Amino acid sequence: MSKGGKPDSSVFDVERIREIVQLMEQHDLVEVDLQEGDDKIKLNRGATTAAFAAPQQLPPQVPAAQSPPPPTTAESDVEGTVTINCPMIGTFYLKPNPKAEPFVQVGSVINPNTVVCIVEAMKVFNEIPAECSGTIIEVLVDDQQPVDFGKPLFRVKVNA
Amino acid sequence: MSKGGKPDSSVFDVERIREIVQLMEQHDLVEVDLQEGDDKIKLNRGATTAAFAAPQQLPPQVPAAQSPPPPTTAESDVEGTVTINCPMIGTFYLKPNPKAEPFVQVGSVINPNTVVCIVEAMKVFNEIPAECSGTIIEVLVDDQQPVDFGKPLFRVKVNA
Amino acid sequence: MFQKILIANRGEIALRVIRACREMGIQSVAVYSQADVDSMHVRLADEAYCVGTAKSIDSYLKYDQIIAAAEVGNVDAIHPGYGFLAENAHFNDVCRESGFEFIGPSPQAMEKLGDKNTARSMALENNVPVVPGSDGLIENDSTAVEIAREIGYPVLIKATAGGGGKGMRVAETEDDLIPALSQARNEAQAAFGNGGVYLERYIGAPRHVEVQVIADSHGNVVHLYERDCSVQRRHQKLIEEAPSPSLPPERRMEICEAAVRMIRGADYTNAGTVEFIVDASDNFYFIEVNARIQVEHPVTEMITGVDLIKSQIRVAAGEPLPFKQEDIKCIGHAIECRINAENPEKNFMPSPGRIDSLFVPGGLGVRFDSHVYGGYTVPPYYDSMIGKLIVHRPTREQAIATMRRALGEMRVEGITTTASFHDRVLQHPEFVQARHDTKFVERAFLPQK
Amino acid sequence: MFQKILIANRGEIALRVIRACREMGIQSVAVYSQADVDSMHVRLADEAYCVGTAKSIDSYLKYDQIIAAAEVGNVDAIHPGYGFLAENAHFNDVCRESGFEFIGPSPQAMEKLGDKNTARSMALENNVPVVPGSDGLIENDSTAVEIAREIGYPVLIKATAGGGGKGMRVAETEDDLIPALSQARNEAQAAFGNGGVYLERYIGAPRHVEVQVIADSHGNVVHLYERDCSVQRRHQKLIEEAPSPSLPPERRMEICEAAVRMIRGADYTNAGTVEFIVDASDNFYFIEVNARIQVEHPVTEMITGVDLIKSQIRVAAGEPLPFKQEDIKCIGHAIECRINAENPEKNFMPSPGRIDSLFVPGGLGVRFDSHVYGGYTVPPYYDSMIGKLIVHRPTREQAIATMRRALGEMRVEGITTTASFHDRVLQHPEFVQARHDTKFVERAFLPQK
Repeated sequence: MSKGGKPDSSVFDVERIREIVQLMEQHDLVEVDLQEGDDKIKLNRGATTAAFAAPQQLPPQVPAAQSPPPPTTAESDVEGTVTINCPMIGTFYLKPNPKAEPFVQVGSVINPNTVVCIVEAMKVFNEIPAECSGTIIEVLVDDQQPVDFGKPLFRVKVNA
Repeated sequence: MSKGGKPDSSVFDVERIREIVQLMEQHDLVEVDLQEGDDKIKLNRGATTAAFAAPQQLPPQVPAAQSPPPPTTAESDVEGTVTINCPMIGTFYLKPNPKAEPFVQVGSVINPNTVVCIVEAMKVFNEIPAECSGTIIEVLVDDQQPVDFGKPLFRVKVNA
Repeated sequence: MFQKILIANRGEIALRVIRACREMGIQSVAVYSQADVDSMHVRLADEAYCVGTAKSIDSYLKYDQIIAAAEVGNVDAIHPGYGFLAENAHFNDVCRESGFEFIGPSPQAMEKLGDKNTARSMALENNVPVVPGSDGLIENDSTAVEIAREIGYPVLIKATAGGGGKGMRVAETEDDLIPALSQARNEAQAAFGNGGVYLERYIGAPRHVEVQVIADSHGNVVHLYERDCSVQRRHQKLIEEAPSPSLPPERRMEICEAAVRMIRGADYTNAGTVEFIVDASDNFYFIEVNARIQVEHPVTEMITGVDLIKSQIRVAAGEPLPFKQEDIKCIGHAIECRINAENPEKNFMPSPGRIDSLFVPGGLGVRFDSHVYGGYTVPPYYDSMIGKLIVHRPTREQAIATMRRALGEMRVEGITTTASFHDRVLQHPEFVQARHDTKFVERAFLPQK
Repeated sequence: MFQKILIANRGEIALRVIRACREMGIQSVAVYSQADVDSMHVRLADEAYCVGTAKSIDSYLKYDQIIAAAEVGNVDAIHPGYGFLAENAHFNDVCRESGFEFIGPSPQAMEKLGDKNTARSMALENNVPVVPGSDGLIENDSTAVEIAREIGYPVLIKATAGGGGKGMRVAETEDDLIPALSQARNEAQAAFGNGGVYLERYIGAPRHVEVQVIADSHGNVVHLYERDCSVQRRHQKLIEEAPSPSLPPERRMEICEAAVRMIRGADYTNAGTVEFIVDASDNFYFIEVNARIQVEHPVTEMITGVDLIKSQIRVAAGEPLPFKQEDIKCIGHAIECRINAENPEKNFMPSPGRIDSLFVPGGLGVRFDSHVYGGYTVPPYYDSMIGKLIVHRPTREQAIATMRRALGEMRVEGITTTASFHDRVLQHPEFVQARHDTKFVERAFLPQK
């Protein structure tokens, strides 16, 4: 689509500038600064406003004002996968003890009763069951990190 | 459309600058800084503000940040019509005196010099000219009401 | 001093505590339910942990999750705010057992004062006037008749475990006594699992006056004058003010001193409120001690200049109070209106939802304690208070004028609030002339059944 | 008392006056430019009239339109706020000629004090210390050399018609004097059409201390203590506080009494500020009188409890001041930060635009005077101040802590503000220890050229 990339065209080529500007607008860029030897194209756009609305939003995997306790697993934004979410606040342990193997790792096949990790709270080591069947495709929290209620711990590709 | 891309044109080519400026305006660019060897075009748009002033505030018939006194008439939101807007704050009089006929009424044909009403302010009776040609189709303010700057007074079907 | 405090609460009081922490250089840890993820207390705290789903019972009332958050956050102390677990002696105890200071009185003091009969006995021991009544529970109907004669009719029958008007009956004459007694017992048994009732003289339309007290662990007990909270609807306070606009000066000193005796006698530390009712002849009677910070504490802060939350934190950390009784001056007059997301036109039906746009009142003498902002959604799960509008001016008359002005300029678009109702109350002659009592709102504003 | 007042201003000061009117039961009339149609002062006033297009010169500075609005609105008096027409003696006169009370001093007092030489002479007459300098304009170069020797170097050359640093030069030695003199003259001639200059001792890094005074038409003149406004950038005040954190008590009484003498000597009524510079040895020198209410008046309101705008209105209506000097107590410490829509990272470039979301700081000791709200667009046509954040606490240390907390919790999304810059200033040791002067901000924060 773009013809602006032609190395022989002038930096003053308005058509190319127009294309860059359209790109900036579509993708809400504030600044483009290109330099090649002595050639330079620098463009700044004023309103950065679109960027502000987004941050407050909820993590997509946790429904907003859910009042019944949510399932430990929840639908994920990645198709065909779910996340196993933390049912309590505490410290996340991937292994039953420091020298042991992790309960699960990427590629582990799990069923609802598979213990996937431990969450320690108030000196109690709570074994967390998967509550779903499938294959672990991502571990979302580092070992021994604090986790709180609803925190996604693992991403699971569910059995079809 | 663009002729500005010609690599041989001077950086002083006003036509190209105009095109870039139009781009800046359309896409709310604040800065364009182009350099090629010793050639340089750098354009800054004063305020990112032009974009801000316009949106919600102004009544649609009055152009945004016009600093010279605006025309008394302005385009209306009803197609083919304009409104005659009040150029000052004061009291609106439809008639030169209580027993006289109104200056104009619905159906009156007016030209730019036709006096359409009086606005009294600080004991001065200011005759307000139509500043447009056409036919009065609506009187928007009752006699002897207070009016302020920019207040639409009459709707006029303009001559085609 | 503490390095880090967890706030086991939400809404404006969570913000209030976070603000005090920030000003003291203490780190703050918020806990929140999933419904409160966009809440201001979550954003303003240094750390925040989700402790459960929306319903309080699954989050803000879950001891174990809150203690776990305190462990993960590695805090030194827990501030309970008001409501939720604030007056739960067991939670208080669990905090301390788990190694966290509880910012409030000891569980023992909390428990003793939480029982109405014990509290009443303690008041009597400390020469604090109580409403004339039975010393303890009514054993049987014939004792009831005897005691009621001594007290004088009308008499009030009250459940020992009660609250919110449940298990309460008025007997106007001796004929009413026995039936009312059995109704009250049955209701109390059903509501609280405890049918114990007692008798006291019924004071029909009292004023509600309470005294703010704070005590440290070094034996210092200081009162910060009284508040009048007589503007109530169904026992819910709507408007509070300090000082009382109707108490004569000598009574004022007496009631404040009685409150100090009560707190001292209970071996109570930290902030507490001693509640009294005051009859038409300005006699005052002890009702109960609120063993927590109260919603209406800001009016006291305004007239005394004392930051009550910081004082609570200092006292809990073992510091002595930084002021003596004689340092506490009462300057000007303060009023608080509780702004609730409720529709006063529809019997105060809750009106949760999104606040599309907000204009916060400002200017001289105006304080707004609130967790809401334009774009915030008031969740339906918790109490409906969205903010406390507080004014402080040299005189009550000026304070009323400033409050009416502030209420008028507040804009809360998207939901309905009680602001307009407050404005009606503030211009009512009974309120303006300070002739109102706790039945005033019902009498003057609520449709009679 | 007035029934209706027109406010010839916009922004927060328009709101401030509307608030005072509302609390006094006075109707308010707003005027606005087309750019301000969505402004809060338009919404909160009882009536509002559009007086022209966006640029001040076409609206807020248009006498005839403002007087016409006063006629249409049928008001009794006009409050000019600050800026715009506030210190325009001619407008003041036109208001009165048109039958409207001008809420401020007489045009005569305004005019006299507006001329620097006259003001200086009046100060000398009233035994108010001035910076040693030439008595009046410099006639020729040889007189200049003589006078400069008397005053002592370094000397400052100042345009009589000047302002904002234009027509101002410092001569460090006699060699610099003649060239500096001619530069200053040329600059003044070009900028103000008046090349008159005078000489005075140059005080390099003074503090800026000003005294709030109010006088009624019955001969009562009362000061409300002083403010320190030494935190300035390019002569623009950024942070103001009351009382001065560095003036010794005896000097404090002297400066306040000097201010009262000045105002009394000028036959001045209504609120006015007497500005002084204070050198490193705490000597103070009269600079000028600001014949209007000032941006920073709230810090004085906080420490004294006096509503200055209401006092202005009462005095303008011919009432005597409701307080005497001995009634004015200074309680606690107040600080104000001017929140500007400017980018401190980009040399304080204005940052007008839409405020997408706003969280207004609240809680104990915090006042926010502002006309903005979430969804409001800050127009580019006027000054960039979007609000004044004011705190009042028992001590300066606590006030600083509360201000830093409040700045931290303020959220103004969509535009850039100076809040973060204020926070840097507030934690700087020079400010914390109150060792700062009017060059402090340049020295400590601005890139040296």
